[in-house]
Amino acid sequence: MNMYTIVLIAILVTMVLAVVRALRGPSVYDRVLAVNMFGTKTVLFLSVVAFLSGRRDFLDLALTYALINFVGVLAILVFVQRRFSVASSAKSED
Amino acid sequence: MTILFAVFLLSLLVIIAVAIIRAENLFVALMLTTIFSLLMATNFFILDAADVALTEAAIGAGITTVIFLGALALTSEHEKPFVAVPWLALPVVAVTAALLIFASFDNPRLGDPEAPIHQHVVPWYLEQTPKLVDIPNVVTAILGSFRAFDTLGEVFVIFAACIGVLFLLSARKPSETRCTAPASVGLSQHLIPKVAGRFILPFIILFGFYVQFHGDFGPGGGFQAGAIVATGLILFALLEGEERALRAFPRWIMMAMAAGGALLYALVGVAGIAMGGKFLDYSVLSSDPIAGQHLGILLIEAGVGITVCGSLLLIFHAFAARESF
Amino acid sequence: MNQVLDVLSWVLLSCGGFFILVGGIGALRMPSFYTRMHAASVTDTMASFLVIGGLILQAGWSLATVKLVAIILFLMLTSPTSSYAVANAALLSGMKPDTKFKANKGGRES
Amino acid sequence: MELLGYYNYWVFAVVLCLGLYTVITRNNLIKKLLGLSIFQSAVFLLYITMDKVDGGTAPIIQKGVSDPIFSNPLPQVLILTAIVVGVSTTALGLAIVVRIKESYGSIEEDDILARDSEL
Repeated sequence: MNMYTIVLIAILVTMVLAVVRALRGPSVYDRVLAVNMFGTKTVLFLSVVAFLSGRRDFLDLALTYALINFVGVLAILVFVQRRFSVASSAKSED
Repeated sequence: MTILFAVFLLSLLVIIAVAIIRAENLFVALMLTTIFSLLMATNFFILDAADVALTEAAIGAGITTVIFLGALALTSEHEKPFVAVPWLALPVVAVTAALLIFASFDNPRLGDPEAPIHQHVVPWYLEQTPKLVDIPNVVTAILGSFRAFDTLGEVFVIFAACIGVLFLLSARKPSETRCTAPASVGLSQHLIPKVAGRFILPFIILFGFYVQFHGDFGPGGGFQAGAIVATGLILFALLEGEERALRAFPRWIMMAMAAGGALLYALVGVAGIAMGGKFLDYSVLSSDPIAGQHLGILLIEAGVGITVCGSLLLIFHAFAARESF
Repeated sequence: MNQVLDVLSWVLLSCGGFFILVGGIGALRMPSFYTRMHAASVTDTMASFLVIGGLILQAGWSLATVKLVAIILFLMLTSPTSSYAVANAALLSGMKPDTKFKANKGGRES
Repeated sequence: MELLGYYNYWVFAVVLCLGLYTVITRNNLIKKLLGLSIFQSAVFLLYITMDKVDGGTAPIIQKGVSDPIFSNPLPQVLILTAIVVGVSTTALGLAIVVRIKESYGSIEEDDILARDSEL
């Protein structure tokens, strides 16, 4: 049993846990949290697989995710903030 | 071992797809779509398609989410509860699935080297790439040189889709007192994302350029690089707000990029004709055919990257600038 | 020397695997949103640090090491930032942290 | 083990039909677009499944590796461009949905049809 495989299995199990959290909710933000977790796990998964398969030049992929993944989460914050401010300004107009 | 991982990830994919369909809140469905895209990228990577996985990574995690969020902000995020029993749709879909699964037994199994797809033109590509084009990444060689005409079409499709979005969303709304929604300030009041984002932004752009120019040697190329650079500039718009982003990087530059990249691509093709070859034949661009190929691929990849970056940015700003009412 | 590095990297990798699992279980089992986020994000940074550290020891001096160091740096920076963003979004939308400590309700988590 | 070689095709079939089902049955236009992108992803999966060769690696020629087995680069080229084209066409669809919302006040298909029949 290769050491990489053990780490991969741990990552995969955690991916399943994150998916369960994403499916169960209960709130929307639990799901966002699960997505964020899943993204980090994907970065780790891809880097370990790059080592397992012996193609280390493919770490670019993990790097892409590490850089880009949080743009989506920041967009969610902007989205929530914008909706919130629209709602509060509509309230103040009433 | 890897095949077991693949089976596992594919099963997760099906579960997530079911969950997307069942989610009644579109925001939740969108979150699940992000997980779906991450899973797709991992599967592509396991199936040896590094370039495709990189594309999915560059598009799926950032840009898709951002564009869908922009559309959700302009519409509504709640789906009406689903009441009608799909008595016709269910059997139709079930029969289609059953037929596809039945037909799958005639397909070559996964990884069969004798499969017809590996027999025709592909061995020729793999053999001739070192001789004719001489770059290590065969995917880039096919994309940029052997099937450059194909790629030209794809670039123009992206350009056309971008023009369509601009047509639909740039028009003023008819007859209405626009409610003065507070101008989007972005995250300028949040210190932590601002500092971290400003730190990471140059690295995203730099990495985009690395992917652009390293595409001949490793996974990467114009499509991925354009998406990554666009994501970086979208991050800037998220951090600083619409107004400042458009002041720093005005719309006319994006339009020039979207049009100029496609134009550059086509001009390289025309240059091939002018110098005595065929359309998109790069061998005549330089006295040495291989150097000509390198030059041609460099130029058209640059064209692809510029167009993709400009188009995606224009699409993002078209959604973000249109205020909801 | 190589043996030592190998053993060290295995230790780091298995610790990383352990922390990954802990974070996953915490995100699943904790009672409220903010506690779940705490479990997930704290172990996330730790676990990725350990796993990538183990891989760096395996990689030796090469381009791969540079990329791995970059991955660690970016994860260390982006992962807390996105935790901040998620928590802030939840707070903005009116989800209040549960400040009262509920002792032994239902007898599940003590 | 033999049957596992077909698992990808089954997943393709199921995911494709899930996407199709969403497009047919759901009234919400954005949900339809999500279904369409699931459908699209299933097709991507089919193409990429076909590129795999046993013992192969991604088609990037490495120095010092003699007689390498490469997976098929052609489907990869097709899908690579299709992903980027897919996101731009989805954006076009979303733009149309936004305009529909602005003139009908709803993105549910039955509401829109009801509004149309009123006219």
